[in-house]
Amino acid sequence: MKKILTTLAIAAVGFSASTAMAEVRLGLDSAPYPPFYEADTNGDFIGWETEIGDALCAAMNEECVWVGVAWDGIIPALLAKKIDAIVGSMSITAERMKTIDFSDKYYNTPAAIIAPKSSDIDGSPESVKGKIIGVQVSTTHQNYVEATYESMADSVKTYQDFNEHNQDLFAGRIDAVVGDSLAFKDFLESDEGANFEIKASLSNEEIFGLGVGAGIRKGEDELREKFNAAIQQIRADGTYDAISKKYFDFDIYGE
Amino acid sequence: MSSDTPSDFKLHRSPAEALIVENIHKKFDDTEVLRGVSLEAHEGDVLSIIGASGSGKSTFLRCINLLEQPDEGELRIGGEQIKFVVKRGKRIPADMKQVERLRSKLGMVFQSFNLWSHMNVLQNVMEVPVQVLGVSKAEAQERAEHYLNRVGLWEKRDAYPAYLSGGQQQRAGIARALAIQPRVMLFDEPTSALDPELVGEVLKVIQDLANEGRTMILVTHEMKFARDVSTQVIFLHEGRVEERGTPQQVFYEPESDRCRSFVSSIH
Amino acid sequence: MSDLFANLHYLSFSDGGWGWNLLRGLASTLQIALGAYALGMFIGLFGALGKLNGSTPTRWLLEIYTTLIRAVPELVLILLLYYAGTAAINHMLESMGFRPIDISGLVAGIAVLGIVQGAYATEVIRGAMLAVPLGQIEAAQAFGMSRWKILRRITIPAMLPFALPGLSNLWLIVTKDTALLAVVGFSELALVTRQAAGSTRSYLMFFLAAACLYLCITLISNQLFRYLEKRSRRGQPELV
Amino acid sequence: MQWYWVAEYVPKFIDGIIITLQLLSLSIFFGMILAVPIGLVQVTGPRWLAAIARSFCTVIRGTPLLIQLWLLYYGLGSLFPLMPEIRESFLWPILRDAFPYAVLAFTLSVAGYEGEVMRGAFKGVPKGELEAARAFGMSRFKILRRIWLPRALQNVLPTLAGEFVLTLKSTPLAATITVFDVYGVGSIVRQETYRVYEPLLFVAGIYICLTAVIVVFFRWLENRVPRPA
Repeated sequence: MKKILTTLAIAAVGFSASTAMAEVRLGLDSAPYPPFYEADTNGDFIGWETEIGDALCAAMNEECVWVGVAWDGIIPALLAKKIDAIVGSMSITAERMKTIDFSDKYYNTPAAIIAPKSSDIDGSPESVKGKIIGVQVSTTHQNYVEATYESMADSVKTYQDFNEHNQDLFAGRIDAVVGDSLAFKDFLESDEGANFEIKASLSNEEIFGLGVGAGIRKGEDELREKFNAAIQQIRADGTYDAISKKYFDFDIYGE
Repeated sequence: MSSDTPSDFKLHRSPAEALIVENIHKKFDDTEVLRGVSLEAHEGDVLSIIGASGSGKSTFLRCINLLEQPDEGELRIGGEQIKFVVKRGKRIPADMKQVERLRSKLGMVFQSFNLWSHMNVLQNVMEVPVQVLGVSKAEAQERAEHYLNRVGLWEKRDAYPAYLSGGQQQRAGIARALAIQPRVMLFDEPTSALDPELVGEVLKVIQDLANEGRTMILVTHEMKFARDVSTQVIFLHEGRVEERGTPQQVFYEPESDRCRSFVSSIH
Repeated sequence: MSDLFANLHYLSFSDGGWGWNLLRGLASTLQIALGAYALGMFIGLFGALGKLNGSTPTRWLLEIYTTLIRAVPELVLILLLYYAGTAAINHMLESMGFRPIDISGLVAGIAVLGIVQGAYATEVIRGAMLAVPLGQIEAAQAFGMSRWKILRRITIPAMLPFALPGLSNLWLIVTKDTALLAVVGFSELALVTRQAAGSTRSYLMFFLAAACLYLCITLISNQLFRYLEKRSRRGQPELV
Repeated sequence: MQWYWVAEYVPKFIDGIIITLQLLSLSIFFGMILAVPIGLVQVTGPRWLAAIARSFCTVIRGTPLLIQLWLLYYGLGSLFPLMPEIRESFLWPILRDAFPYAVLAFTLSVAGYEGEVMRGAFKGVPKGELEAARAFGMSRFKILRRIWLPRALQNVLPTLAGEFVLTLKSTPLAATITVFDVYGVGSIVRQETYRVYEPLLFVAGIYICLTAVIVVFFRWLENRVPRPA
C-alpha cells in the first residue's frame, strides 16, 4: 500500500512539474517520413523538415520540442492542446481550413504515383483499372485517389504509415501507391524499391492545395503571424536554401 | 482350479461359469497391494469381499475390469480369456477392443457414483447401451425406464445428478449398470460415500438383485449385509485371501485369528 | 530468410543499430505499465470498497464504470480518453479560471491504461474481499480496530492470496496493452519497433525482436508473481 | 457534439459490423477447434506434444496481439518477394488480402488463450466420471467425444462469454493492417469529418451493443445447458 501511494505521489509530482508551458510543441508523425523527418536510432527526429522547423523556432526566438503523434490523430492532438503546431508535411487544404488554420506554405512538391517498372500504369484513371492502390490515410493523396482513381480501381487500401504502403507494394499486395514524390525517393533508392519507379507526377491544386504549411489552432493568430514572419526571414537570410541544399538539388519551395 | 471346465462339471454344478480370476498380483511402486488373489463366480453367485482398509479389496475389484492392470494373473469373463502382452516392461492388455467388449459385460457400481453430470438420469442409463452395445435408442430408453423403475427412480429420470441425493445417485448408478444387462455386477463399496440414513435404500436395491439371482461381486464394509446376501465371503488381508467360505464359515467359524477379530465387530 | 540475418546489425547497440532505442522503448513500456498498474490498483481497491460498502449512487456509478470499460475495446478507450480526456481536463481548468496544463504523453498513457486497469482490478479485488471469511473481520472489530486499520492489517493481507492470480493476470495484460499506445503515436516499444522496421524495412526481424522483449517481461513477471503468491499464502493450506 | 454525419455513414458502419462479426466468428470457430487439442494434449498427450502446446500458449499469451498481427502481416509480407513462386500460386489472392492475416492472428490468439482455458477444463473433469466410462467399455475416442469433451466444455461455458468479449474487443486492431471493421469505419469518419469524439463514442456504442449480444446469448445458452450444482 505504501509503495502504491509513493508511486502515485511521484506520478502526481511529475504531473504538476509538466504544467509549465514555456516551449512550443511541434507535432509530426511518429512514423518515418524521410527525407522530411524520421526518428534516428537515438529516438531523435532528424530530416529536412525538422531542420527547417528548428530554424523557424530560432527565427521566432522560441524554445521548441518535437512531439511524435499518430498521423491520423494529429489534428485532434492539436485541438486537444497536446501540440501547438503541426510541422509535419501537412498540405494546406480548404477542407482542413474548416478545422484549423495554416501558416504560409514553406514547401510545395508534386504528388506522384509509383508502381512496378513492368506495370503499364501511367497516372491516368483508365490505367489503374482493376488495380489495388495504396495511400496513407488523412492525406491529400488519399483525397486525390478517392476523387480520381477509386471508381476505376479494384480497391483502395489506406495505411496509417507511409512506409507500410511501400512495404505492401514491395510485398506485391498492392499495385501502385500515391504519395509525395520526394518522400518516395528514399524508398525507390533502396534495395526493396529497385523494381519500382515514378509513373507520373500528379497535380490538382484544388486537392493538393497550395503547399505545406504549419497547422495552428484557430484563433491563435499571434503564433500564426510569428510563423509567417519566420518563414519569410529564413527564406530571405539564406538559411532555408542552406538547409535544402543538404537534401535536394532543386528548389523545394515551388514557384 | 482348472481353466478348462469340463462340460459335465458344468452340468453338475448347473450354473455356468461367469468370472474366473486367477492369482492376481498388483504392485504400486514398491508396495505389493495384491499378492495372488483368485476368485471364481458362477451364475447366481453373490460374492462379498471384506477386509480392513488397505487390504486391497478395491484394487482387486478394479483389476477385474482392468481399471488397474494386474502385474500377474489371468482373467476369464464369460469364458473368454483376456490376453496380455508385455511392452516396455509393463504388462498391458494385448487387445483393447477385447477389453472394451468384456468390460461392457461387467456392470460396475462405484463408491462415489461417478454419474456423468452433463447428462440427466435417463441419458446416463441409456448412454452405454446406445454408444457401446449398439442398442437402438428406442429400445435403450425402454430398457432404461424399466431399470429406473426397478430402483425406484423412474420419477427422477429427467433430473440431473447434481440435484439428487447420494442414495438416489447410487440407485441411478445401479440402474446404469443393470441397463447393460451385465454377466456380473461389480459393487465397489457402494454405500461408503453415503450418509447413514441413505444406506438402507441402496442396500435394499442390492438385496433385491441378489434375491433375483444376479451374479454379483461386492466389496463392502457392511458386514451384516454381506452375511445376509452372500453365497460366498472372501476375507482379504494384506493382499492375500485369508479366509474364504460361506457366510456361516467366515463370520461364525473362521479358521484365521485375523478374520475372527475382524468379523467380531458385527457380533 | 537469409535476409533476416543479413540485417542483424540493425539490432546492435553501436552506431547505426537500433538496440539502445529498442531498450529505451522497453523502458517507457515498463514505466507506463508500472504507473498504470499502480493507478489501476488504487482505483481497484477503492472501487471494490465502494462497491461493497458504498452508498447506492456510488455503487451504481461504479457498476456503470466497470461495465462500460469492460465492454469497449481498449483501443477505442485509449483514443477517447487520450484526446477527450485531456481536452476535458483543460476545459474544466479553464472554466474554473486556471491555466491549462500540459499533460505529457507519459502521464496521459498512464492515466488511460490505469483507468482501464482500474475497472478490472475493481472486480478482482471485490471478488477477493468477498472470499475473506467474515469472521476474521468481525474478530478485528471485536478487538476495537478502526476501519482503516482493519482494511490495512486484516482485509488486504487476507484477500491477497485470493486476488493475486487475478492481479498477476492484470499486470500481464497492462504490459501488453501499452503496445496500443503506439496507435496514438506514443513512443514505447511497439512504436519504436515500428519506426525501426519502417526505416530499415526489416519488418520481420524487428517485430520478432520486440516479441522476444515482451515475452521476456512476461516470463520474468511470471516468476516474480509465483514467488509473491507463495509468500502471500503463508500459513494457509494449498488453495484448490 | 454534432451527429449530422451519422445518417451518411450508416451503410459503411453496417459493412464494418459485418466485417467485425466475420472476423470474430471465424477466429473463434477456428480458434476453438485448435484450442481443444491444445488443451487436451497438455493434460493427456505425449510429453513432447504437451511441451509444444505449452510453449505455444506461453508465446501467444506473452506477447501483444498488435505485435503478432504486424509480425504476421508485414513480417511475412516482406518474405513474399523472396519467393516469386508464391505469387504464381493459387493462394496468392488469399495471401494478398489483409483479412486472412487478421483472421489468422486472432485465431492463434484465441487458440492460445482458450487452449490454456481448455487445459484447465479437461483437468477439471472428475476422474471418476472418466473411469466409469472406461469401466463400461467405452473406447478412448468415445470417452473423449461423449464424456470428457462435453464435460470440459460445460466447465468453460461460464467463462466463454467473457473470453469472447475479450476477442471482440481486440478485433479493432485489424484496422491497423487495412481491414475496415467497425473501428476502421469510425476512423474513416474521423478523418473525413474532422470530428474526434463523436465517431469514437458512436463506435464505442456499437461495441457495447455487440458485447451485450454476446453476453445475452451466452446467458441463454447457459440456461439451456444444465450445471452441476
